Amino acid sequence: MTEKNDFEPTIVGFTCNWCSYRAADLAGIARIKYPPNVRLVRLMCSGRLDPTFVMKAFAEGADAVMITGCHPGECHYLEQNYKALRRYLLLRRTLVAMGIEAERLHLAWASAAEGIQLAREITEMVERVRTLGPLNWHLNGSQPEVVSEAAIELEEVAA
Amino acid sequence: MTTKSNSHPQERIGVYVCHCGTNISAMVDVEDVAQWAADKLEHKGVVIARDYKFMCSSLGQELVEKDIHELKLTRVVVAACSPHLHEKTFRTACERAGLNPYLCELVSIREQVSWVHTDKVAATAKSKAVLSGGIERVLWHEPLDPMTVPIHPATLVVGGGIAGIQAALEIADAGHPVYLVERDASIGGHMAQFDKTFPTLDCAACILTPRMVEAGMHPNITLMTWAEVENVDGYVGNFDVTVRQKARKVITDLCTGCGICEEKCPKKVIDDVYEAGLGYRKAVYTPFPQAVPNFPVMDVENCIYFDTGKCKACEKFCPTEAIDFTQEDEIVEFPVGNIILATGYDLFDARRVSNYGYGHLENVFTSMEFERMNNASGPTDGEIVLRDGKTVPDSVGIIHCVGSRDMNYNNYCSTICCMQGLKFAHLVQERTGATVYNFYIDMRTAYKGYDEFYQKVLEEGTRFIRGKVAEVTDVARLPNEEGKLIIQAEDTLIGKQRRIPVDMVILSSGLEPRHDAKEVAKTFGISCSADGWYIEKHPKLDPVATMTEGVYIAGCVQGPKDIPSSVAQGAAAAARVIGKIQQKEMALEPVRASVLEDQCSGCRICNDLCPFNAILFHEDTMLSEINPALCQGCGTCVAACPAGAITGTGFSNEQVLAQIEGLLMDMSV
Amino acid sequence: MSEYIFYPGCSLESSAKSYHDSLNIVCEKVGITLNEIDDWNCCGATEYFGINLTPAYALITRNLALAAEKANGTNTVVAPCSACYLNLAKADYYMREQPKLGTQVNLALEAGGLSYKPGSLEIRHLLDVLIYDIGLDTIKSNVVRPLTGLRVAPYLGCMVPRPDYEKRWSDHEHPVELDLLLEALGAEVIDFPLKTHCCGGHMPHIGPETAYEMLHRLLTSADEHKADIMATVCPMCQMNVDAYQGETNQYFGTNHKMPIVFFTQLIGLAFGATPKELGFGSELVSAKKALAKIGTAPPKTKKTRKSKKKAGLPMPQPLPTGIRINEEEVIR
Amino acid sequence: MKPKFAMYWASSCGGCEIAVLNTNEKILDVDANFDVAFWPVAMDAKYKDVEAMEDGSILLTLFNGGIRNDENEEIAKLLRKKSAILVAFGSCATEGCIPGLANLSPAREVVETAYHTVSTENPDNIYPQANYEMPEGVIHIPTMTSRVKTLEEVVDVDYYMPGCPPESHQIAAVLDLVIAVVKGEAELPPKGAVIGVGDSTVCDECDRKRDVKKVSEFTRAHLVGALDPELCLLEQGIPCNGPATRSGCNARCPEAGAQCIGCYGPAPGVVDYGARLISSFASVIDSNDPDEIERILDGIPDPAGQFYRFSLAGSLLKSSKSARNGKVLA
Amino acid sequence: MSQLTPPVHEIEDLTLLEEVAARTAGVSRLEMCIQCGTCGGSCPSADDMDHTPRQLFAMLRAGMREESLKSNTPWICVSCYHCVVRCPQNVHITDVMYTIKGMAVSSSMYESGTASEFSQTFVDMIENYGRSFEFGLATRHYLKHFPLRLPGMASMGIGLLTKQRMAIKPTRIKNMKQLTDILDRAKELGATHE
Repeated sequence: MTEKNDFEPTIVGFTCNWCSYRAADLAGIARIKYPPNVRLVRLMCSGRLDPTFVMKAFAEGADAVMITGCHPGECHYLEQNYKALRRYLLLRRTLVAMGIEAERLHLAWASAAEGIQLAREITEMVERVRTLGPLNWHLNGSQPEVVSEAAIELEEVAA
Repeated sequence: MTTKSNSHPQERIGVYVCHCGTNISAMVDVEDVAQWAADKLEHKGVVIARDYKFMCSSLGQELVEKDIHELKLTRVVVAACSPHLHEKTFRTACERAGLNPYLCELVSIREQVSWVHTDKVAATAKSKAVLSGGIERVLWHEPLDPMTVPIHPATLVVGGGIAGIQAALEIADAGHPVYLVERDASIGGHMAQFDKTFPTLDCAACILTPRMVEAGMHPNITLMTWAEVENVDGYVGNFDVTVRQKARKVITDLCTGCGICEEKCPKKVIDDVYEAGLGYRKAVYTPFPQAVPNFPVMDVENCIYFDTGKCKACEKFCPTEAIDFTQEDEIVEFPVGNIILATGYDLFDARRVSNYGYGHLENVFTSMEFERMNNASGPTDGEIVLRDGKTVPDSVGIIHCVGSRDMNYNNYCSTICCMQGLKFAHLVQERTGATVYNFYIDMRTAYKGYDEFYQKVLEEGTRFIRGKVAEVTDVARLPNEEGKLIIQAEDTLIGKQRRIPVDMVILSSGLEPRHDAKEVAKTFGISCSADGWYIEKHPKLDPVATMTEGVYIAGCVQGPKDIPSSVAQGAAAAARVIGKIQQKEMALEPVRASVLEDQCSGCRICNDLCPFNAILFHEDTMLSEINPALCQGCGTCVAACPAGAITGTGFSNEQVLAQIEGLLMDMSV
Repeated sequence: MSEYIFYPGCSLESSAKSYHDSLNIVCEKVGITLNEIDDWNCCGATEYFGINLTPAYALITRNLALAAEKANGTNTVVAPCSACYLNLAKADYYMREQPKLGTQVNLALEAGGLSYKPGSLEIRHLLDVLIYDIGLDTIKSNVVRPLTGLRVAPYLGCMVPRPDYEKRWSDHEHPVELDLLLEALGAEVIDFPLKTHCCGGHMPHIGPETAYEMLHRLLTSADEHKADIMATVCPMCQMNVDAYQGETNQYFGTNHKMPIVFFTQLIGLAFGATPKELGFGSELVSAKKALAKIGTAPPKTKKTRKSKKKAGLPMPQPLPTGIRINEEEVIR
Repeated sequence: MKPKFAMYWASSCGGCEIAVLNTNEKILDVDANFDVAFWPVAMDAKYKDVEAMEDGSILLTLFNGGIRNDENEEIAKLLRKKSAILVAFGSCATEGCIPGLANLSPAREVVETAYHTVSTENPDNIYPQANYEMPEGVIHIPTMTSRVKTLEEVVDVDYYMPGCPPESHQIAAVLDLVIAVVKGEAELPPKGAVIGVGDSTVCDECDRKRDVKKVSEFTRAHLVGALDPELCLLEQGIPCNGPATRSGCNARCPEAGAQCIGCYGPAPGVVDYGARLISSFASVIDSNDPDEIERILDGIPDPAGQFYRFSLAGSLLKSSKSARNGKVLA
Repeated sequence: MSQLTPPVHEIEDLTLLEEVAARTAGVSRLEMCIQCGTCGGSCPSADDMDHTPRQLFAMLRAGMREESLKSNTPWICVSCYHCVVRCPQNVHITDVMYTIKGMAVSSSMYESGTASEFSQTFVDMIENYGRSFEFGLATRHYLKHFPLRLPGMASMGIGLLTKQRMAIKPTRIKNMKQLTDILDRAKELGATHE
């Protein structure tokens, strides 16, 4: 537990060039503070969000991924954020099926004016992930590790 | 499997970390970041990494240009403020030094790092991460050339209210052709229905009519009333507009506007549009005397001939044989370079507030009904009377904020209702001497001359009760309430419930987006807010442009506003358009999607995803193709293509995947 | 044959017995089967909330839990008493709106080996079911004794049309459902402006004067509109208007003699049941005189201020009621 | 002297071997042009014989099967050393295939399932022992790796040939090519190429009619009364993986009225096969309402299986979280 | 940045306004009140209240604990929900009234006992029988508070009795124990939550 709480998660955030990225800028201009755990990638639209990006982020060691876009009905490209929504819902189901906690993938709407809201979303996200603990996909399973009965017993002890 | 091969030739990257005075350096160890990039990312191709006080200064820019020349840089990464501020600056710098501007990448370590974090170590680490992301990304950048498109000199103005008229006149006076399309039979819009305008109380018709006539006669303005825009294709500079010219059943070339048809027409109909339901018109009619153009239109639903096959009175009496019962709608098509939407607002339907009794209690009127009643050319010739058409009221209650500032109806403040309510108070006083009560939540009289008007109305002895009216009822409790309308509200300044008996109630109703605002927005490819008001490009700095290049908005379509602001916006939109026209051509960001032909299997998954209809499918070759001019570069199809057959310049898979790798680079190494 | 879970509520066992008897007759006629929740308890009326929040909601939700258990086929709970209807609906709604409350209530229910998942039941009032499930046509087709000549004031009181969490009613202030129903019976329905105003609620027991004032308003308006009788959907309204009319008269020196009965009693009457089996006679202000008027006058088309068209300026068309019965808009 | 040919069967079902035999008389060309050095299924051979060979002395090795135990890995490395051309042959070797789905559960669970479930007759709870004392000496049996890996994860691969199994006509074509190369009549494709495939996706070879796609329900073929024999399956709500699956199979399944399940892997340049399907299927869902969308998605009860049936081991994530236990092992 | 610090949930740390919000079923939205007076204007019993609902909310905001808990306003509220459906800010007014009653009772601030004791008597009935018991309620309540009204009401009472509209014996639900257990647990939980 304690070991979990001083853990600093790394989160990749995908932002829309027209709303959430500007919201992030606005948060900066207003000097609103939030934890430094989120690293933002700018896309033209949340509709550009390719699930591959999310998989990639997890595979490369992100503890969580945040997708942000314009509010429904306010997409700069009219309705593409709905496509993002659809993909997010299916992607989340798939990740859950692969044992990744649903909370590690989060969709948040933030208009260009909502710097405070975005900052709050980020802060809350970081806290949620902190309690979930690290994912460390990039470390595990990459190097061959032998599972012998010994290992099995070890795991049983651990479990 | 076939994976991304790191096959780009060894690039030569220049990295520049900005102090931004102390804006960045106070929270980020910029020297360390630059040093780290030079040491740790050399293998990526970083040949020089500098930190500098003000990268955006001319000296900073020269630094970049010098390095491009001397160190033969092929890529540039600047870690500074948000790309929305200085991306252009550094792209131009690269261009000056002969490097394709799109080979430069900006990473934000100010808005998204130094200004929002409090721990210098963490902030520095994050700066390194985003920088490494930028470096990985820039390796995959490609030289791009912005595409330029010609701008057609003609402009489409939709909506003939005061905002639209203003915009049309400004552009026409500048010598450019304008198509002014109006859905109703005449231009003039809501302003034409008013009698007096606040705060100066000058007569609406007197100031509006000349502008209407001017617009009607202007050589550069093609006026299309009784017409609706059906479809818009194309893109900024080159829109193709399809307009439906509804059948007037009147041949305008022959019609002299003498009005005999209207006079002779036996069918009387309640006029819900111009007279706000308070007056009547004929089945063939010109909406109002000063209508522009002055040709009547025929209301087929109510025409006796179309109903029974008999009558034709209008035709019989028309001296110029201008009546044509066989006339059909016409489809008109023309190209324009820019579009201004000034489609205005709908009045809030006060019947929805059932506790105010409109539509149920006779002597409750809406603001528009009162405007008409008060108008000399209106149904009562300007007499302020009760529904019975004769009794002059002794006491009148005016209710503010009807349908506005109310989660049950509309959340927003309609901005004009307070002044409207005050105007009504003044007019009632002036014309009837009746006792007037104004019920308000907050008195909002900002802008020039408005609060002075409030003072004036206070002086005149109008009774102001601060409280949102709870209900209007005719159920009397006390003798003095018998036969009256009772307005029940809390007088919040004394904290007691009061019941005020009056003869007449006027509801100062708010404004709503047009009922079809959302569909219209779709036709023109722009976005509306959740309420349905159209969204401007920037709420402060770009209030009349929209996110869609070449489409502008003016007047109430952008949000409730009064006449002065509508006119101002009309003129502002016109100025923007004139500017565009004079550029003759404009450059478009080369952020575009394209289909790799041999990889496209014609599955058609992408076909329906583009709101700009940029994706077309060739049945013959079974391939999908993207029209680069229509493509706005959102990248949705790129992400959707199951075969990975669509690529997006500027935001390619390789660029983003590489950036992610960079962002998550293991710093300990 | 449509089945519903039934929550009668305390008053239908005693003070509003006539409501219970008459609704049984009506439901049978129109093919409604009511499965009473067994061992249901009081909903707490308007009193328990003011004493202790969590128990108040636990009290209500026990009924929902029991109902959910026995729900086979249907998940609709019908409550004829408006206070019960509101409380059940409110508990279900707030447990959704405020999950914290939901967990607390379920923790409490645990102690009794029960649990309830908010939103799993649909809570509706009898009038709602009669109008929107059974429909006016079925009602009309069962009428054997049209109530022609009887001027009825439709009176809903507060808690059916408000706060209306699930937006089931045509309007919060002037809903038309009851009017339409009574018209279908051939009665002459007055456009009763106070149809959703308060009967005084618990005030007779707390501040009688306040209650008398409200009753006075109702009675005066009903008299002004020449109503023969008031028809209500709420036991408390019936009790207050009926039982405290005397005191109100005393207090204001008036002489109202306005009988008030349950809408189901009038339906039953139109359906041909005898006044006795419908529980007529149990009201304190006798409905005899009113009932005597049935059949006396030919059916009149209802006069409302809306249709009152004098010379002068045209009146705006009233909004469509917005109520849809088997897919078509019913305008009134 | 004829060039040497080898084929090896690691963690897979053997279908690939059958597919090679299915090339019918073409198999004679193999014999005619090659000297079969090592092909356990076809002829007896010992690892030590291979070890004895000169490095790179085998011209062509078709390696089928994924890497599930240390033996698979050892032989993969051995054959890499001895072969000039190493082909990851079939879905297992290229992306893990069905055995790769074991990566959804921890290795331990896999063992448990095999040795300790109702379907297993194992009264004395006997589990495989890595080393076992026998009078003749200690017996070693291969030990499982933590998860299934693709061939390219353990050795450098020259060419990839997907398919479960690869279509025989494609195998024939590849054999012809190699023979032609041997005869000096043709050039080898660039290293890393995917061979025996088309360069687009299954839809390219599918004759079904197609229109713009709007899916308001995902269902299963056997739940639909009668499928339109002409119309695109996806448009009929059948989650057909064709749009994302590499062409080369002549769209056998969709043509026969069964949805493509993706055995030919992703199209060229695609990083993650499943991600492409997730993105494209979700994109054409005909609703903007979260609840409605969720309802529609219920039509895909097993997303991991739907999108990664063949490619899990080769995907970006490679396995489920539990299969890597979230633990960092030194 | 205050707006970034997550709201605290321990009741004792909260101001009066927040306490009311926390004790109200559903979301009170009290903080959203714009003091427009729709509630006071709609209230059928406003004349008998010593503060209009609007004023009461202002007092809660001002943290005037004693004054607001002593106010008779919530006790005069007849739960007609007119204010609730008309409130432009969708404040859950009626439920806030219940909350204030509850707080007044638990802090025994509200003096004039009639209303609170009526509720209490009613609740006692329920806690004994699981059903309300009008006869017992009426007799007990009226004997205590309106003895003088009784003669006047006799005829009505007798009427109700003779017309069998009032049972002299209470009905008790079968599984009274279950209900009691539930209510007791609820009270414990309630206590922690207050």
